[in-house]
Amino acid sequence: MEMTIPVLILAIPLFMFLFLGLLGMKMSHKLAGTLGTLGMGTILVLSYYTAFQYFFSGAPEFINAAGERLQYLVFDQTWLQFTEKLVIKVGFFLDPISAMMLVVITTISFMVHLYSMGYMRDHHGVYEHGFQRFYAFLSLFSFSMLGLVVAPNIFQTYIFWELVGASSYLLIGFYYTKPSAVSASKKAFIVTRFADLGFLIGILVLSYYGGTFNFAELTSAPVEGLAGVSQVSLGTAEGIKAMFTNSAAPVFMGASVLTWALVLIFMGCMGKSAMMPLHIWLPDAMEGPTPVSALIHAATMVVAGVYLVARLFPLYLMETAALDIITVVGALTAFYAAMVACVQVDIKRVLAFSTISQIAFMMVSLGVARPEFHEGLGYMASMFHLFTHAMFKALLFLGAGALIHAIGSNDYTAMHGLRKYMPITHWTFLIGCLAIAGIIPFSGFFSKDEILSSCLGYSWVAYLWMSLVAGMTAFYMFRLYYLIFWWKEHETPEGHHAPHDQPWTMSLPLIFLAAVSCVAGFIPFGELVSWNGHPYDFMAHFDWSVAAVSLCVAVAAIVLATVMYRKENPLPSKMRNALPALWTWCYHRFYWDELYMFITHSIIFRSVCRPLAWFDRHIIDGTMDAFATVTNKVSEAIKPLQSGQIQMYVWYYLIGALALGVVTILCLL
Amino acid sequence: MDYSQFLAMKQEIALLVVFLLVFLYDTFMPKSTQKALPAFSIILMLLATAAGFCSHCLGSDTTVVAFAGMYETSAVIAAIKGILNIGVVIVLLQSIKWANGESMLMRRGEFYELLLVTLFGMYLMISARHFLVFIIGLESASLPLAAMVALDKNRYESHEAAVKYILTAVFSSAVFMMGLSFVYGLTGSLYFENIYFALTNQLNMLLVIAIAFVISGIGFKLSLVPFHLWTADVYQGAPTSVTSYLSVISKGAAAFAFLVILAQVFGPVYSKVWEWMLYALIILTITVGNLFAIRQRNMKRFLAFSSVSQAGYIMLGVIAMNAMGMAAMMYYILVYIFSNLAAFGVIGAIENATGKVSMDDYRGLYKTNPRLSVAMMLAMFSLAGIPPFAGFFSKFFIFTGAINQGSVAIYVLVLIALINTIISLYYYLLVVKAMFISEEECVIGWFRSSFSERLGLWITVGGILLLGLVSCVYSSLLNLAEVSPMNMYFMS
Amino acid sequence: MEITAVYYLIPALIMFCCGVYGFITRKNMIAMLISLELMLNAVDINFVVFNRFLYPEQMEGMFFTLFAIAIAAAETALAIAIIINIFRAAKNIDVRSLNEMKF
Amino acid sequence: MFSNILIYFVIIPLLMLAGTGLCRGVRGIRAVAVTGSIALIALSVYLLVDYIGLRAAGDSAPMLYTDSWMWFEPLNIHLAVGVDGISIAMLLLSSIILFTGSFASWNIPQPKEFFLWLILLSTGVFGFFISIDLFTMFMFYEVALIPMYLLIGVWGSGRKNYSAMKLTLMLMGGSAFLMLGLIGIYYHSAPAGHELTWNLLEIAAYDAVPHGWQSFLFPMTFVGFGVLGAMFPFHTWSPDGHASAPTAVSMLHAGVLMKLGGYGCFRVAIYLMPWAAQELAWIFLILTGTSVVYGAFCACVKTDLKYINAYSSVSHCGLVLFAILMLNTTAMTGAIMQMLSHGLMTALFFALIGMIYGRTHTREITQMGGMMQILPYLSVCYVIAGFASLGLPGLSGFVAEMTIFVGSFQAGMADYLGGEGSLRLVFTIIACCSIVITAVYILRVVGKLLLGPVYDDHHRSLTDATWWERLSTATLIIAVAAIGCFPNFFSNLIKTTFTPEIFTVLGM
Repeated sequence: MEMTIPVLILAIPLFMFLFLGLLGMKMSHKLAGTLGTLGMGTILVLSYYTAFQYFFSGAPEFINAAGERLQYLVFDQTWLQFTEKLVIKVGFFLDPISAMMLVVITTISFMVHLYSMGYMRDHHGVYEHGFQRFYAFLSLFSFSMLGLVVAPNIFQTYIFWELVGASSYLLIGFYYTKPSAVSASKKAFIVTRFADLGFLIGILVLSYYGGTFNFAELTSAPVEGLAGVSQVSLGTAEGIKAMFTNSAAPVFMGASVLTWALVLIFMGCMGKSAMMPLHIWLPDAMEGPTPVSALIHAATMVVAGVYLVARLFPLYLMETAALDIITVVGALTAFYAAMVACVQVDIKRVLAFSTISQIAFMMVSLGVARPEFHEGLGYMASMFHLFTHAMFKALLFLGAGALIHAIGSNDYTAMHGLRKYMPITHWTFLIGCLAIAGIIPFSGFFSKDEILSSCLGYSWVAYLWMSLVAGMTAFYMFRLYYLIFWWKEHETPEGHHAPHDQPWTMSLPLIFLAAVSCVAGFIPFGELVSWNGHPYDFMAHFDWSVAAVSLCVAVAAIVLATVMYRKENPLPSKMRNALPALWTWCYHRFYWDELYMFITHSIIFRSVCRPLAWFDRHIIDGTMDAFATVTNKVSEAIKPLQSGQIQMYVWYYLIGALALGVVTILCLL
Repeated sequence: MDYSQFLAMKQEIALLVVFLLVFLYDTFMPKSTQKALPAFSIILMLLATAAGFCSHCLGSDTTVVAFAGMYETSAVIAAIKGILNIGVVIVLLQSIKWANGESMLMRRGEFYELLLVTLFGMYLMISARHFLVFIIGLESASLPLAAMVALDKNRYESHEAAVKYILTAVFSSAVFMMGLSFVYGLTGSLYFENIYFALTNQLNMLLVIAIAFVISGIGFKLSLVPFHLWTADVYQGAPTSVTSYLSVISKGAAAFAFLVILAQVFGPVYSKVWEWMLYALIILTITVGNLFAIRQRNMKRFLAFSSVSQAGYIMLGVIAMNAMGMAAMMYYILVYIFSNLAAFGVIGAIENATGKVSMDDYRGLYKTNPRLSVAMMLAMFSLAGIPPFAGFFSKFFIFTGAINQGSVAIYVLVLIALINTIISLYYYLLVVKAMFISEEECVIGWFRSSFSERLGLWITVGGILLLGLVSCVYSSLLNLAEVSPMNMYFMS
Repeated sequence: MEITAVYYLIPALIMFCCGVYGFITRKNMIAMLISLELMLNAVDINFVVFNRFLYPEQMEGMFFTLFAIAIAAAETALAIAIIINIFRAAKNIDVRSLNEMKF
Repeated sequence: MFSNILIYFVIIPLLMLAGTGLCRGVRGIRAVAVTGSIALIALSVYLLVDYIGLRAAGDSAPMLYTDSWMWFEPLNIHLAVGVDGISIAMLLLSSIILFTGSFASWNIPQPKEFFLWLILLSTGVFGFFISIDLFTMFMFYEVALIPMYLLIGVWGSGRKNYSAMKLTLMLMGGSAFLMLGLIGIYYHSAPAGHELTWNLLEIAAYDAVPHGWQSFLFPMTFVGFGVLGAMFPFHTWSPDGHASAPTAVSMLHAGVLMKLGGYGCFRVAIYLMPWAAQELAWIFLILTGTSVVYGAFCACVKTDLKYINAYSSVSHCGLVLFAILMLNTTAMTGAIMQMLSHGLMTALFFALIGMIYGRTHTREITQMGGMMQILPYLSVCYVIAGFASLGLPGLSGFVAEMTIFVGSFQAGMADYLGGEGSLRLVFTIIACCSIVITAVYILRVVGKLLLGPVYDDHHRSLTDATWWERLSTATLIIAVAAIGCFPNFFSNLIKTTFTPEIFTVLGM
């Protein structure tokens, strides 16, 4: 494959970032926005082309005679050499999941670029302050995210991992004059930074034992005769595991070092993908502009954790303990987030928790995937869900953005009954809700069902648990839907225009994404993506009984939501009064933020930093100052020696001379 | 008697000639020409110094022992005398304005005559190889100084300083001579050489006491702690020119004489007796000198304590007991002469112009008298041992020389000395701070110092800048030291 | 009873100590000078005695003593002169009043 | 003598000194400073290119351009010069920072005196980096230290007298230990029968310092240089000193002078006494590892911008010394890269703080806010500096830190698996934690100072950066980004130092 297009895919957004960042203020808003969107459009085309080439060209570097998809290193360039073996190379790695991610990222990103042209201006058409900056940051984000998914080695992943974190920071804090946005961006960065610490240590451990950063050398075996081409291979992963077990210290604190490494890397994923207990940044991240939430905090960046686990999946298979941890963390997070989502008032928060919950689905799906069950269906399901979720969640967020744009508030209490005023938004939002609820034939149905099937293969507890969560998902989404669009008639506050649908730049992405959500379920995903590149017809693994059950659960949940929220009625408050404690805990998100506040503020800040700073100023510095003070004190104390009296001088003289002699004599004796 | 022996005393004789000419000029020339006396004596001293250097260059200052071994001269000794001569020339140059001032009208000549006599005494101290000659040198180096200290008749402090000086000096020489009498009793001779050989297999309590007394006697001249207590008062009370003379020339001569006596007389008991005494004295001297210097506000008193602590550093060259140490010590003395005289030059210039000697009066001096301040700053930096000024090199070499001795104890000693440099840096910086950083209005207005003062400062500042960077000074001193007859005594 | 060196040395030592004591305790500067003379004379005696009893073959001690006496005389003369100056300036010769300069 | 290119690194500053001394007006002085520093940058770039060419041509001597002129013959003291990749990196850094520092002090009062001292300081710095003779090295080292006193004392702010004195005394205190260490090394520099020498290369080649002496001299020299490298617990001069220093001085001091510490620790302590470096590393590992997190924690609660940055320097410079002690190529390369990176970004920080302070007359972050709206240029620069500091990829901090972590981890694991204790490993992990704490304090400042609503309405009338300020900061940002984007160039440059000879010397 030619190098030009992959290079352009990375270079264009970087260039757009620098160009818009440095010169954006000199150009008009419209020009900057158009340029940014056009740039993104180009990347979109290039990425689609690349993905198409990868999946369908049938070139020998992409697919072998047995129809197995291969991994292809398009290029790599040494960026920083640590040692002989440990080299960071910047490169472009094509395999099923990176090709899929290219599509996802560029699609959503382009939609968001387009959408923002309409969103980032007020009703009079005046662009927001910093519009150019917004596009520059979007380009930076796209660059980082693309770099992340095509990384051929784990260190490049880490590099771009940090960069997406930074662009997320910049975008969450886009409204930097708002203190809440500032603190939300800070929180997001620091929480993910903390997680990245684990990731970094994990990389260090893995690379020390494994002796390489390259994914191809960690999880795949090279294909004979084709440079840069490799195929996922459990043998290689076993070889890596052997390097761990053969070392002098294969076990650390009761777990194998490989498990430690993988869990530490997963810690990084937990941070980025907002798994409990590192999820707290994501709801706050909704302070950013809504397109940003759609792009970064729903569709792309937050699934980076899932993506990374998928990338290292053969290694995780070596240590099922690590996979179990992933399953448990995912399952707990999914349930927790669904609970919380049921009571939130802010529509973006509901969507945020729903995102957390859905990403947890993907994590669980990876955690339960085993090659021996349905050919690793969980892996494919996870990726499939990643794909469909990206589409419908972006749709939901963009829809929410349209609502917020129209109403000027995030709160559903300010909305109600908007279905007549904003039909396009209404219908697309409904499609999104149906997709996420898992109603046939929308895309979510297929992907979620496969996740549940693979859970069933793992254990029936996991299956039941996740089915419950799936039901809750349908419930809270429709609660949201009804509260926004139904409940009661909309009341426009005095002096405001009645809400209306958005300009085409905003509608087009909604419609497009809604369309995708309708049909994406029929993509033969198993043919394209599987853990070892071996294609299979996933419908063959489709468990209709599972599907029927989950469909029933979803429908029941929707019915319940309809009953409770379609029309204004006292049922919700009755429910709330029936379980006040549960409601309060859910409403306050189980007090995770307060707990973190307590740990960071009271413990780290007040009990570590402050005392340390005090210690530094008073003890360490005090000691240094004490040298000076003591010297001065001594100087003052021996002042009487120089009394000005000759006789005293002579007396000291004599004592000195005698002492000199006497002490020497004593020493000699 | 072989009168040709006197030829060995070329430098002493030259000095005597200078003395006589100055004396004759002072006595017999008409009053109108008296103002030229300072210039006259400076020219004569310059000639004497130049003659010394010429004889060095002609290679005629080989080692000569004259007067039945009572007197010795060698290239090193000629060099140290030359160094002292240079110092004296600068002192004289800086004192012209003061000497030609109102108060000195009647006593101008006395200053020069007394000064030359003390210098002669110092020559004898350095060259003596017999204690009688030494004591004559010592006394003629110290007694006239008392008169010089008292020269400023109108200031009470001057008298008080003189009394303090003469009484303590006589006391110390009594103790010194007591020690000598013990040595004489133990060894039966006052020749250095004889005592040296007599001591090679002798060690008793009396000897230790005797050595302690002898050290205290010379320590007094060098102002080693605890024999230093006169220093500050006398430096403060004496006229500034006398103080500067006292602080550099007298100290330099005593330091060298000390080395001679310790090496050539008490060498055999070095490691047993006086090495440890010197350790104690050095530590005490440097530390106490520094501690006192911190609090001083009077510039002269401040420099007195600074010179006390500098004496401790000079002693590091003695304790090394090797050629490197000796060379480093001589180099240190030379650099110290230049640095300290630069400081005294500034103090003298300011005192002559305004009568102010307090550090508080120096605040903001840079704004009114930038050149003087820069000269003072360079002097302070040099004294503190900051590169690229000469003081850095002299400190570095004296430490290098000391460590050449090789024992672990010397490392500890040098470490203590080095830590003390921090304290000394502190108080030297206080002066710099007062002049440069203080934002107050300066009480000393702008003034133009006299030509001689400026010339003196230029010379000293030039020395501070060049003595270190130009390596031949130290190198030639070390070369001299390595071939000096003293090496024989270092070997032990 | 034979008179040995010790019989001279002990009084000399006592004399020296008296001198020191006197120097340290007297207020009057002239008295201090006298004490100094005592100390110097004690030294002289030591030299003479050592020479006479221990090393009679040479005269070094004797000559040293002669010079020491001369030096002592010079010191006294100089000291007296300065003390007179002080007296003129301060109208007393109490050594303890000489503490203008201290610390 | 003048045929050696290196000597011009001292001659140009000396000419600048003379030029500044002769100039009458402020314009002339600026012209001298700018011309001189551009000449220095040009010289170091030329040297860099030439050096790489020579290395590429296969010259594998430990140092290139070596030359030696006898100075004090009896003591065998030479004016010996020579450079390797590390020194060249440092020379480049110094000249860039001198250049930007000159712009940062465009409107300083008493410009003549200021630039005289500043240039004297840089003379010391350049001399230090080109010297390979312990004596001249030490001399230049002290030459670089003492101008700080007056620069802070006269042009500083706040408790300047106290800080200037404290800084000078502590640094000179360090150099007191250093002097003893150097003299000690000299006396054990050569095996019996050879002439004692001050020349680094010769001493390293002899490797004759007895082990017993190494265990005494190594701490002496390491602490001596470590004080300047802000090693815990000898770092306390740094916050006060930086807080009081004028902008350019903070830049030069944190940017270059503190590097003398790390450079010296490597060049003298470890290079000459490899045995002790192995044996005694644990003491200093604990101290420097502590510095890393300690400085970061302290920075989290400070409210004075310069204090925050000073503590951050403690943390970052701690990482330099920490990595040097790992005694493996990767970590050491990382250490030098961190020196470069920290030098540039901290200079940028101090420049920005100075510019903000010059406008608002406060450095308290509680007294400011919303600067992004008022001073967008400076604020964006500050954010970039902050990102560099917290290790964002693409800027210099990241590559340096990652090299250090990878290298340290290798060393730590080698120790751990080799059964030699897990100290290195534990402290590596602890040091890694600093990336989180750094993020905390950097974002805290960014949040309070730059973002949010405007705190003080008086600040609204402030004007953004002038052209010289823009030039100064932009130069630094470009340099920071250059290292961050093309790290392998610098890494390879530094690695050229680790020729096979040095490995045998270090016993690695």
